Amino acid sequence: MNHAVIMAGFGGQGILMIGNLFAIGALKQGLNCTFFPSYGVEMRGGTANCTVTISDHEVGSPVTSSPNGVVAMNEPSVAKFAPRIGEGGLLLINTSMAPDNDFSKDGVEVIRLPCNQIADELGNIKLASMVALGAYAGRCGVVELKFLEEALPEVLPQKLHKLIPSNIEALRAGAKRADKQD
Amino acid sequence: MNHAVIMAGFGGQGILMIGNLFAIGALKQGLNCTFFPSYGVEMRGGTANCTVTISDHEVGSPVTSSPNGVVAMNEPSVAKFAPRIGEGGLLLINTSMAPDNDFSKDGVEVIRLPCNQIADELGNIKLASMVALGAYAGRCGVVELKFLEEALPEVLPQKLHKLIPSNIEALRAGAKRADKQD
Amino acid sequence: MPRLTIHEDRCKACGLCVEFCPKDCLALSDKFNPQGYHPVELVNPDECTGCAICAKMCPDVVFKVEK
Amino acid sequence: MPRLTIHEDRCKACGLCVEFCPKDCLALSDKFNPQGYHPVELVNPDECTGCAICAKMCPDVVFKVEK
Amino acid sequence: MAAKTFEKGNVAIAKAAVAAGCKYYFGYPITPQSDIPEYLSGVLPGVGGQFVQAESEIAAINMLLGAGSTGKRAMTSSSSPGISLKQEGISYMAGSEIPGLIVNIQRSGPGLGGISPSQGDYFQATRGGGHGDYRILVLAPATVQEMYDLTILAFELSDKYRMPAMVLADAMLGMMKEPLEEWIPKQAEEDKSSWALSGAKGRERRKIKSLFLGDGELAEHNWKMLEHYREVEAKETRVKIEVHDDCELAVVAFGSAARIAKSAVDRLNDEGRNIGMVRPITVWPFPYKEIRELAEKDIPFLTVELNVGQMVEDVRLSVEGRSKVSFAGYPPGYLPSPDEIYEEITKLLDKKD
Amino acid sequence: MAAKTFEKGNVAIAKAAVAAGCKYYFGYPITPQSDIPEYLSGVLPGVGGQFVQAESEIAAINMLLGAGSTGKRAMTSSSSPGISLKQEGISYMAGSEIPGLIVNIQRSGPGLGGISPSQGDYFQATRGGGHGDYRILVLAPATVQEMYDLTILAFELSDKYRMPAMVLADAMLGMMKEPLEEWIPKQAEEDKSSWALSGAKGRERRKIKSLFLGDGELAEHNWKMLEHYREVEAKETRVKIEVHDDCELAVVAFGSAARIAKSAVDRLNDEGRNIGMVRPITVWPFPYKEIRELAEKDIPFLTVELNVGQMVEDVRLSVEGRSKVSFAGYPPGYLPSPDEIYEEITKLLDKKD
Amino acid sequence: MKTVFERPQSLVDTSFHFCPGCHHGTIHRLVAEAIDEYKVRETTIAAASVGCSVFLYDYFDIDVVESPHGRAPAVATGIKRANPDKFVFVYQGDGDLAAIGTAEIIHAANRGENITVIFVNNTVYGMTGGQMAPTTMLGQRTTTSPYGRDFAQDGYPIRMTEMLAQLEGVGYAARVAVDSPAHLGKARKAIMKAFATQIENRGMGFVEVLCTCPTNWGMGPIEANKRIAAEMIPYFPLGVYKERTGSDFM
Amino acid sequence: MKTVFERPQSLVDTSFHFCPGCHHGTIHRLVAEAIDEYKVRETTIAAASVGCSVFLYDYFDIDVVESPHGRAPAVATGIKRANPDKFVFVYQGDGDLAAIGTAEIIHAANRGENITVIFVNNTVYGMTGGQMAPTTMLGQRTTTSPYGRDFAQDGYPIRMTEMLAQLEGVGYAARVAVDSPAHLGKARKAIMKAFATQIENRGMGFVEVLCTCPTNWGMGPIEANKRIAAEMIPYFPLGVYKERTGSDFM
Ligand SMILES: Cc1ncc(C[n+]2csc(CCOP(=O)(O)OP(=O)(O)O)c2C)c(N)n1
Ligand SMILES: Cc1ncc(C[n+]2csc(CCOP(=O)(O)OP(=O)(O)O)c2C)c(N)n1
Ligand code: SF4
Ligand code: SF4
Ligand code: SF4
Ligand code: SF4
Ligand code: SF4
Ligand code: SF4
Ligand SMILES: [Mg+2]
Ligand SMILES: [Mg+2]
Repeated sequence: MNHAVIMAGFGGQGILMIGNLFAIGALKQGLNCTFFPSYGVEMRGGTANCTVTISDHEVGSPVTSSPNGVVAMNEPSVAKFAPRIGEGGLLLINTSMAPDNDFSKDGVEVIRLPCNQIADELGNIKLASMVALGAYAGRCGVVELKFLEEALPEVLPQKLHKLIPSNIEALRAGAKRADKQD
Repeated sequence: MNHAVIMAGFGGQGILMIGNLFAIGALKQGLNCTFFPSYGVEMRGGTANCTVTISDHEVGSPVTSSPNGVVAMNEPSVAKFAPRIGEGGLLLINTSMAPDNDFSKDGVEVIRLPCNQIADELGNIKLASMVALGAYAGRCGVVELKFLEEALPEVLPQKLHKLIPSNIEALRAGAKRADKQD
Repeated sequence: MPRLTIHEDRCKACGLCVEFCPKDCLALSDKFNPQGYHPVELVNPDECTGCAICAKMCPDVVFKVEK
Repeated sequence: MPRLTIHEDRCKACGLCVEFCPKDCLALSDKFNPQGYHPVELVNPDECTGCAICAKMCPDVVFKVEK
Repeated sequence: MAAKTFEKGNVAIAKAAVAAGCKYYFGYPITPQSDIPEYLSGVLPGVGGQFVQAESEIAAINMLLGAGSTGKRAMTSSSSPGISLKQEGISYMAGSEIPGLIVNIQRSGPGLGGISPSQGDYFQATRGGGHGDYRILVLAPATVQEMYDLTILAFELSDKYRMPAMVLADAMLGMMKEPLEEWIPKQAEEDKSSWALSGAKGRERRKIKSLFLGDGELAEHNWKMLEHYREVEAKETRVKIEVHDDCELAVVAFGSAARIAKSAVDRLNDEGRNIGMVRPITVWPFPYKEIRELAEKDIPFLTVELNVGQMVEDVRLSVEGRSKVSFAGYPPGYLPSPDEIYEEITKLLDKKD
Repeated sequence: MAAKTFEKGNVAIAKAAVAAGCKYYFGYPITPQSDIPEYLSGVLPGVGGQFVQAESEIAAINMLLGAGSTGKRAMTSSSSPGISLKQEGISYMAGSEIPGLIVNIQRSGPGLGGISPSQGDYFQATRGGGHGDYRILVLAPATVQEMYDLTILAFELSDKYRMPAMVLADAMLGMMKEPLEEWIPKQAEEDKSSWALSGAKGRERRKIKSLFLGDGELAEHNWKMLEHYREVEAKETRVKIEVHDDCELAVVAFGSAARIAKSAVDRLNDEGRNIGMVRPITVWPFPYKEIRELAEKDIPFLTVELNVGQMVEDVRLSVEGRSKVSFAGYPPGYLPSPDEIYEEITKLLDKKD
Repeated sequence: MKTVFERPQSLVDTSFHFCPGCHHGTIHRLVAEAIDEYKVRETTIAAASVGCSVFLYDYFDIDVVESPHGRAPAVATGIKRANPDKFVFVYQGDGDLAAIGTAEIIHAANRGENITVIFVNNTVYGMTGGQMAPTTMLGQRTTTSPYGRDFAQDGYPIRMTEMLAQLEGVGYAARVAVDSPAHLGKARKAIMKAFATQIENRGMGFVEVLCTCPTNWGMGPIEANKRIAAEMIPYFPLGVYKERTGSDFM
Repeated sequence: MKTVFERPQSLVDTSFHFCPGCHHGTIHRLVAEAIDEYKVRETTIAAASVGCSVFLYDYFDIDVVESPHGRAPAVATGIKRANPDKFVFVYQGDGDLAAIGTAEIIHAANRGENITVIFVNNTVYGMTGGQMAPTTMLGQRTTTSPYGRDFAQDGYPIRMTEMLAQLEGVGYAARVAVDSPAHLGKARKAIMKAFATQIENRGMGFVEVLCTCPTNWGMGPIEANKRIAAEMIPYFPLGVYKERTGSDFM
């Protein structure tokens, strides 16, 4: 098993955080894992992305030109990364930030979720990325939700630890909503 | 035939000039020739030397660790270069500047000539190096004196051309004195 | 009345124009532009004098001002 | 009387000591040293005050001065 | 044994330096290695060390030369264009026999190129991008753990042989996170009191230099260095060889290319083929002998590099016609997937079959 | 045809530059090449050119980059340590496809080394001392006449292929005097109006750069450059081969080493042996094919270099085991006599016999 | 109706990659206005530098060559010496000009190269993620001065305009800011003067522009903009440091 | 009998390779006297530079490391940062310090490196055969300014002491000469002060010494010595440009 997912969005949407969380969750589940952030000029203009690669073998390349999945938190991320998804892949589109996007590709499953709205409903719009991650993780099944929850204390800075419960809630809400989609 | 000679002395003794003259004389005689001056740090502290290599073939290395001859215009030059002379070689020592030198080496012929004194007798102490060259050239026979004389206008700067006759005189005086030595 | 043309897609919502408009004519809108920012809009067109301070302060050359 | 020690072998005949000696005690000799220079010599020992100006001006640390 | 943390490759290098007792860092920012100075600027002051942000890469390598001449463990790090600027200094350090660590987190070239991963500086690192006959130790990690382990080894070898050492990684290894297990080397630091500058107290003064103007002196110095290099080649060559009997083809790759290639090789072996893998860990000294021995068994090679063909020359120099050497190159701005390398190998096997 | 003059190698290069229409010189003093800037500082102002003494070698190579980007023939020159400092700039010029001449009058290394002749920068010149995958044209003269001829050729090839060119000589060739016949190239200068910067008048603006950040853009650029290099290899490799039937051994040497070796070879042939001589005139592109063809005739080789072994790798890469390759190296600070090389060859022949 | 303000012609109609509120955009626009004003678009060759302004060639409708980090003044020297009839400018950040490129700017200035230099001082290495620059303020925290810049360790922030103004080869030297309409006006004027200096062959025209880097200062754009007047100008005083009239040249 | 003058102890008893009348010898002696005076021979590590003074390690009885051309201030920074208890000095020529090494000296000064710098300005590249330096006087003919240095082409000679004295990191800066007994006395004092500056941890101590190069000036030693007062001092005024007392540090 080798699963590579690109997570992408505007800076400030918590992209690198959910990437890290997914990675450490995978480790907790006993899998091998690498995390590769975007860096340098790529980050100017306020976008961010990262690649998380999970494997039950040693991980080869931590970057990929044809990911198994993409978590696209905004319109430009769909445009940039979705076409690269390989056969049998999974795409999550945050429709709150890409309302009119109608991307589709043969062999690629698309989850459309208004993550900001769901987060807002949960009382904190900043949880949108957690909703997205929950949805993605729930649907693709590579990392179990419970390991993501377990990993939260390592990823969130100390001062945000009081928000762990609401983050768990967001992960679960995402997973549930994604599940209901089809 | 391949003949390499090192000419050495204090700066200001005209070493590079007689080296050049010997080289261009050789060319005029139809031989191949290279001239290699000392340069850089070697020249600090007021010493100068050059290597002239003459051949009837293409010239290989323009520098040598075992010259066929050495023209040593002062004491340090004898010390530095004379021991390197190969079998059958020729050494000219300017005894005016190395009065007590008693260098000798098997298979090396040594001419001892008070060049400054001879030049002084000719009326211009600056001609000492010409005396030395005349002596060396005359004795080793690789380049005929007449070609050296022919080459003088090319080597002396224009403003010294009026001194060509006295330079010729010095070359000849050197050759003559060297001839008389044995 | 001066005419202000706002190239919304270029706006990065830095707020400098809003801050420096002497007539408080500008504000950031609620919508998103394709770059993901809330672009500026002219909320007080009647007050606008066409002084072009907004245009000069804008790092992203979002405005054209005519009068 | 001051004592001037001249390390002749080190002298390069630049003449600075000669030039600056306030008492004109020094001159370049006719002989050669091993470096090929005419080393300086004390020609006027009686005039020498041991002021050490020669020593200080000499770039080659040729002198030792005692008094 | 410490628990594993999830760490960036660059940070692993920085942590390893601290673990190795390196107290002095001199460097100039450049992507994708800036995590190293950033981490050390926070940590070194607390351990009585010094973090100096130099005005340029040239200044940095010369600060390293200065600190190294006093026997102190010290380092610099940069990325490709910055490493080019250090070449004169590296040549001086090599010529003056001054130890010190230089980290190159390679990015794309030539010129400004880009900031994506690359192995385009292999020649520069192993052949001497600077002037004159010299070599430096070059270690090529392939995992975040090796970024740590080989950094410590580089310090140790550098001190032991009094020559500069380089950790040659790239943007992929520098920027990625993987689990890391930290450890502290037990071995005491090499005693440098016999040569390091410390003030000429109670002993003859010392000169550390590379200028030799006496007759034949420099030639002798160069021969001495060469002999030294031969010793290092004999003792310190490191390579990971996974080649079994009747191997059909061996892939040779180092660093990040080796990671990607390994996935392809594993897949082929899972499918029942017998593909070997040779990963030089030291690229200078290069495992010429080891590869030659495989070539003598008539094993063909495929060299995989993130460039248009550099290490493949060393493979060909090892093999010298004994078996076939093929090459698959991926210049920067594009990273091959294991699948592409899988295809490449399959093509070769098909041709053979 | 002009009469021959007795000229220094360095001056021959400077005169050739003027003859080739090079009007712009940028450089920094260093022994043993300072005759070049000294000569040109006197001459260029008189031909409407510019002589700029840069504050450093780095500034000089970048001035060359600037002038070259506008399509003007221009040059810089230096010697080993100074050439190391130019490596970043050379990598940029190569990556940006900017022509220009770089002269390296090699001296002894590594480090400050010395000012005597050396061939220690062969790797640096031919493998790219800078970062990334690139090559530059490298011409290796062996006589003062060739210092002149190959300088002109270097300008022409540099313009033609839009890549930097280097004349790789050394202190021996630079400081010695030999007869020189000057000539003026007839060929018109390459038309550069299709790419050079001249102000965006009546056309699209132009960008000369080496930064390529688009997906796969840089990889494509690197492949394009590689293709270009393959073309140069096919068309511009130059080598002087003097090998006769039943040749017992061929000596391979370039530049000054070739001169010294040639005397030894001549002597042996005079004595009735059959020794061949192979002198690469371009060392990049290297005459791999030509040497391989000789190797296929089972001719053994002796590579002679003024270093501890650099070009010999290219010889071995040409031969790839087809015949035996031996090496005689003479690091700087000491120049071998033809006699020593004679002995070396004789030893090899004896072993063979 | 009259156009009071519009995009300068020599500024390509595309969006900048700069972060929100970054003054680089403003400074680009002012330079483009000067190109338009002096009608030099078709004779200009610029030497781009390495920093957040590296994509200069995408924004100006002119010929551009890319320089290695810090070396733009040398590249520009090469261009100008070989093409004295062209208009040549460089645009450099503070890391580029005041750190790695120190020797190149000082000697281009000292030789009196007839080029125009736009020096953008934002007290950090913007492009590489906010490391300390030679111009970083005392106490300022950056990614490589995590405890704040400390004099004893890192020295004081360097004032390049003052240093360069001393050199005879510099015809015009000024420090300006673009943080307020008033400062903007002066900045515009200074850039125009630096252009005129080259056109009139009076040596190097040099303008230092104090610039925000909201991203690496960890501030919002408005707060960053305020920092210019609050912290930077007191240490880096604005003004014209040198203006040579024709006659005192040489 | 009392010794009024003798060879300083830390100066090795051997002859210099310098040309006749070259001031390098005098300056070496003054530095050796300072080493003796402050009793730092056994704690000194010097960074030699490349120029006619490259053989410094043969003349001083101290530990020395050789630096690449121009980089001695960086090498010294590395030494001093790793060994704050050692006394560290550099000795650089004008080509070394004011041309290729411009960035290194300016930034070592700006960081306030606690080292001592002896800067020997002889208006030429001595070692390489007399090429033009940034300090070459207007009109001076050198091997690379055969028609004399011309402002329009090469700029004015650069004044390093003035430039460096401005930087906060410099504790002491002076320009001296050794062409007369009176100047010599002041030169000696300045070098002593530059030593003291380091010992008292007050930042960089910098002394520029105007120096002859009879060989490359094409002059006899006496004539060369006279040129210092006649031509150099008027353009390079002698004096103490900066002397920081303990209290105004920081
Ligand atoms: C030789 C070299 N060293 C380092 C770098 C990395 N680098 C790119 S931009 C930059 C500094 C940018 O800072 P500045 O010049 O202040 O420009 P800003 O981005 O702040 O506008 C650095 C260090 C490089 N490209 N080349
Ligand atoms: C990188 C490099 N460039 C050039 C040189 C050649 N070089 C040696 S010394 C020197 C300049 C010497 O001049 P200066 O520093 O003024 O010292 P001086 O000899 O006049 O005392 C130069 C250019 C070198 N050794 N290394
Ligand atoms: S033109 Fe002036 S008044 Fe109108 S919006 Fe802009 S700043 Fe405000
Ligand atoms: S200044 Fe420009 S970018 Fe900023 S908010 Fe106003 S229009 Fe938008
Ligand atoms: S000590 Fe004074 S008086 Fe005596 S020789 Fe020297 S300078 Fe003249
Ligand atoms: S100053 Fe010194 S070197 Fe010069 S002449 Fe006098 S003793 Fe000799
Ligand atoms: S990083 Fe700073 S300087 Fe660069 S674009 Fe962003 S705000 Fe501007
Ligand atoms: S060349 Fe000049 S600086 Fe060098 S030793 Fe001779 S006189 Fe002194
Ligand atoms: Mg900046
Ligand atoms: Mg000098």
